[in-house]
Amino acid sequence: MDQFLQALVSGLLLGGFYAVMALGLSVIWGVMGVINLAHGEFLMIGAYMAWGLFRFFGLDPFASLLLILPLMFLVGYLLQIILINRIVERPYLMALLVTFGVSIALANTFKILFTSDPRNVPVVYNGSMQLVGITFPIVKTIIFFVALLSMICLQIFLQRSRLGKSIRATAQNKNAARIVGVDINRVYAITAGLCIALTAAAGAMISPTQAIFPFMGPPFTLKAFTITALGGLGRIPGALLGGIILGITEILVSTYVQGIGTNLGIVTSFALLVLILVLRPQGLLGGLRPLDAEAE
Amino acid sequence: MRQIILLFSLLLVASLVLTACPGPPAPVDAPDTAADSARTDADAEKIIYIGGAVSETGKYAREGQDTRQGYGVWLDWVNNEYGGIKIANHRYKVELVMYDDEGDPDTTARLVERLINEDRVDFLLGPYSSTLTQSASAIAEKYGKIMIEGNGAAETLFERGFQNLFAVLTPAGNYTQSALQMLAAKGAKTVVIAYEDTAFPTSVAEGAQRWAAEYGLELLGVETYPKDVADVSGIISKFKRLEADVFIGGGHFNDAVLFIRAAKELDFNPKAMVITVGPSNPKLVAEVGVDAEYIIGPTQWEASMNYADEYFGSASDYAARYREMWDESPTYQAAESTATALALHLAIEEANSLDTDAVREALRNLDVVTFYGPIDFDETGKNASKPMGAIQIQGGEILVVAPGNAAVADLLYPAPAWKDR
Amino acid sequence: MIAKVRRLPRFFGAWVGLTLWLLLMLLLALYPYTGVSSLTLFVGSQVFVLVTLASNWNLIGGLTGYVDFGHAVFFGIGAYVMGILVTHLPLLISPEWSFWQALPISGVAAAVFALLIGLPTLRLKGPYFSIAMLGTFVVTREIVRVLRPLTGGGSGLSLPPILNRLGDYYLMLGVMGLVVAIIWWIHRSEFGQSLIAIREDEIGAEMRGINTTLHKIVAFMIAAFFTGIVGGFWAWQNTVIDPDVVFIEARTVEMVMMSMLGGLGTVWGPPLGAVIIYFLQDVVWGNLFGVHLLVLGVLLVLLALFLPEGILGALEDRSSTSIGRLLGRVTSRGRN
Amino acid sequence: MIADTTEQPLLEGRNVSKYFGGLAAVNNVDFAVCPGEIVGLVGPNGSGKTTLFDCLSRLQKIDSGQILFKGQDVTRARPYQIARMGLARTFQVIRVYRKMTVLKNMLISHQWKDRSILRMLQPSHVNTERRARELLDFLQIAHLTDAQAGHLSGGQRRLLEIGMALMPDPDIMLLDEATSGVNPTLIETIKDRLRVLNAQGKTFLLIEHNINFIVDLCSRVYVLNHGEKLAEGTPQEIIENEAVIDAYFGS
Repeated sequence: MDQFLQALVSGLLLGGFYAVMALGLSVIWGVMGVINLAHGEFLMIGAYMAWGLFRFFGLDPFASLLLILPLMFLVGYLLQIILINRIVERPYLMALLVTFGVSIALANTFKILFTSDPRNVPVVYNGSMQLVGITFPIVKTIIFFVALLSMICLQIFLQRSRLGKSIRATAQNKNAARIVGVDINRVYAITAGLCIALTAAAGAMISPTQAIFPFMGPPFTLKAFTITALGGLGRIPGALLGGIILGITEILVSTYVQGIGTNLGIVTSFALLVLILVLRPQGLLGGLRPLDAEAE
Repeated sequence: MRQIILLFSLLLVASLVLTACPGPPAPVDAPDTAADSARTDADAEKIIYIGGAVSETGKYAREGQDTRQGYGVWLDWVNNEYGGIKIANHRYKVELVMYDDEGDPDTTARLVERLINEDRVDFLLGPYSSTLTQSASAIAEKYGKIMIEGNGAAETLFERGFQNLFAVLTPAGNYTQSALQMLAAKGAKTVVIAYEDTAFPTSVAEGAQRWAAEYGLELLGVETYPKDVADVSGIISKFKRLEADVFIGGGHFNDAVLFIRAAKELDFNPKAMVITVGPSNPKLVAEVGVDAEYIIGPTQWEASMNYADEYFGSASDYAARYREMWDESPTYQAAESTATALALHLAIEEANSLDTDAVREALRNLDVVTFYGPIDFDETGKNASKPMGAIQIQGGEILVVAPGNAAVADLLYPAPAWKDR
Repeated sequence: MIAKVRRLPRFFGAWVGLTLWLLLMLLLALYPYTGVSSLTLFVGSQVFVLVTLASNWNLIGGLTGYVDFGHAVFFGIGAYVMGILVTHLPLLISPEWSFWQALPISGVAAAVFALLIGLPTLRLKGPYFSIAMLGTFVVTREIVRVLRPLTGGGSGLSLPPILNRLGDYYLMLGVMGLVVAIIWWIHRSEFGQSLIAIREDEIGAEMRGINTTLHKIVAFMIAAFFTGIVGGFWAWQNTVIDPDVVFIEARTVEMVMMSMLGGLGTVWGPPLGAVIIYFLQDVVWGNLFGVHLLVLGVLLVLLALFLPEGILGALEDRSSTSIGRLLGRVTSRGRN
Repeated sequence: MIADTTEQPLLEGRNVSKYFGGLAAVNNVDFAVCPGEIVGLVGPNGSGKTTLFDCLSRLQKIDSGQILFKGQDVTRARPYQIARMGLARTFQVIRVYRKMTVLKNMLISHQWKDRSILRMLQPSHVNTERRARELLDFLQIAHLTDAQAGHLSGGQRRLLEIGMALMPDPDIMLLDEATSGVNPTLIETIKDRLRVLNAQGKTFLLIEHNINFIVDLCSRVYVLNHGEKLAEGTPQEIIENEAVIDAYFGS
């Protein structure tokens, strides 16, 4: 029972991070219809930035978010204008290939710049607290709450602000949004900026808990995909739910399957993904965008 | 009409590739064209050609560079200092033909094929990594060329009945032997093992289970994890419940960092943490700082070991020579590469001939102690006589604690709990 | 302005492609008699492997339009079936199978796997299929890793090192010749045209009487069968397999790249793309130490942006790409 | 030609309902089309006409009710099966194979009934090609035979789609807004061709907004509004029906 509670708590903490990690992919997908296969690479960039700031300026990774967010917003904004705009209304294969090419190019650029040696951000408060017999790792708990906070901020932004409303309008019906005077390209660029900044922030957040290396991205991309399939496109509560489901499933499997549990963690996530796609192509909560009126 | 043009262009490109393929990729260290032209009057010039495909790029680029530099130390020494390999009162200069295998088994296979059939080398040196050695050795075996290697430790390499594969390094199964022996002597009773599920760590872990049983340690749990794992806290929290004395884990350098971090985070306090890859690398201390204290790790070789030979002197002499040549400290990958070439050298002189069968026989009978440690191949080609060293990180230094005759410090056991440090 | 597509003379024209292909096969079959080294033979067989893989991927990704991001899974299945059959199979009376017995089984196993996987995944559309196949690929790799008693887990399997470069050359030449000829045939048959119809408009195709499920599954199984054969052959040639050398994403990327470069959905494009990429890899990327993957990524982006129809596609329909338009403008100006 | 009511209907729907979420797109609709008829299906935008077509051609599952084609229950059939039984349709959003030539578009829409595997593995038969060329000629787009379908104008694509639907020689054709986006001359062509085909014994079910088209061609008309059958009768009756006028122009 004790072990079970512990697994639930660990899964919950992991899930909060997963949610904020997946949000960037899910929102870009929802608003522009582009599946960003380079998603994990932006997370990797964020992690490297946190590492650099920590290593050379002694900046705490959570404090460095204040620097990383605006910088990566700019990167995303420019990237949208230069590259992604060219593929938004093209066949999906082009978008997949372009973002995949970007992912390979980014990972290898970082390998050339920083070698493939893993980097670490050894923060001093790495440790744990005991609370009613359950271990709370300090860093992961902080990550959970920072993730929660950023999701609440984003939710408020999307629901309340004028810009947020334009973004939601564009996601629902591009043409209608255009007719009522929304500048689609600007909305796209801001969305891309926000998503990429958020993803990089997620990377910065986990930098104290795992090694940073150029090829760390793809597993995150795939997990983000699973979470999106679970929670629906561009929905923040959905992403939170999907993240927590994935986090708890992973931890439960690795806790209760003897010997090969950690190995199966990844399998579980992908098996979950394939199952959802096959059994409910519209996503678990029905949020995935149908590509075509479904035959049969 | 269009189809005709297309097919002809296809035909053209295909034939172009097929005719061009003996050309690229260009050799990296020594031009093979020179080797080929020199070949005709080789007897007059007395040159031994030795070839190898070692990663310069790709995922093993870093370790491949160490391997190359290790071979380079021997090459420089044998040609410029030793005066060439002695065979029947003649001195043979050595020419090393090296290619970049890009870390890809297909490329490795092609390059080894090329070394044997186009460059007609006399002997082959191994690539870096067990996986590539697997591919390369099968081709060497097919053509009956001797391949001697120092960078493929997986036991499966030696289970294939190859006659021409020799390895100077301690096989993976023995990695944890001396550490476990010493820990058992210090009173450890139980052990848990976690390893990455790829060829080399699997061999290490299977060996660890064997040696644990041998020294009377009870095995409480075994866990595997995938390559490039991001989080091992699941494994650590499971092990925490088992309260074992000794934790053995590892696969990649990265995993060492993850294990130490997760252990501290979850307050997992084994009396000794043995991590198979990482502790002997100074980078680990740089990465995790004081948390690396008390960590134990196996090592093939350290410059502080007290082995010596008449060629390179002591281990520290070798390290000095290496530093002078390459401007950095030798890793054990570099040392074992030098030792690999040295073993081949000694066997050729012993056989007093370049004949493959004679050299193979000489390699089988070889029994020497080098700066790298004893070399004595068993019938499968493994170096059975070399014990694995064990180091412990003490005060930020990597100190050899086992085996006894090479040790420079005492093993600290048990390690204090995280909160008491 | 309607672009006219030139019609080939019906009977003669239709067979020119195959005739030339068979001629090329004949030339390549005679090539070893000119006294080439075993290295050349080995390189030859590697090129043939790439051509076969690219053509196979093209059948499902190019003709049918189902962009398979996990096609290397069939390569892996083929390799592992070969490995398991020739190393240990205590279940059967004959403890070890010969290469020739195991090779077809590799293909069949991959095809059966394609059937099982395709039934659910081929119902998915567009990127969902791509991602589901990527997931299948990763899951299969981990399952192979976990099935230690059968697959040797992470340490993999060692096959008997019996290498025969000349034999390999002819075997792969044969497989390549067969596969490309089959694709050529499929392309001109009603079956192949139905596949293209599915790519262009699946609902329309279904509504006009095409049993889309059956068509997709059959195409998928054919592509998987030959990919499995190639995987089995590769395992034998490499003599060692483990999950990390067999199931690598790069192999799928290569297949996609080669098909894209040559021209998706064309018969001769993928072989052309495969030859070009192999050539590039050796000559150009081999000299760009360490940055060749970066170059690959950038190339992929440029290809998708500026040459989405591939070389042959751009030649065929100049108006579809910016490069093609440029070419068209230059040539038309030359004419004026 | 007015339907003989005693005759068995060619295509029949009984209590057909289809819901999207809680919304009834088609609600309890009964209808029948008898051999040789031209039946119109009209209604304001969003009244469920296309959904009903999708249900009939089995692209959408129906939530309740029954569909019969040639007296057989095809409620659970796959679209290709019902197509092979002799039902062909066109789409509101034109579905042609854009990267194939007009001729190949036609060739691949051939007769599927009793087709052997061996036939499938061969290139299109000369007879198929002859029929395709005849039909292109009949529809007056023979000059576009070798053009890529994606390069045609909207009206030309409509004609091509009708041609593709005609290729297998179906018993009934469901045309979804065959005149939208088509210039008046082409509309006359289409109208003319449909009359000829009807005279040859083909049955039609049309969705149309062009009232003249309906009045000129149809023998009977169904009116749908909010997914329910509002009225049924001859075109003249429908035009004069108060409820229909209300539905169209709002109350």
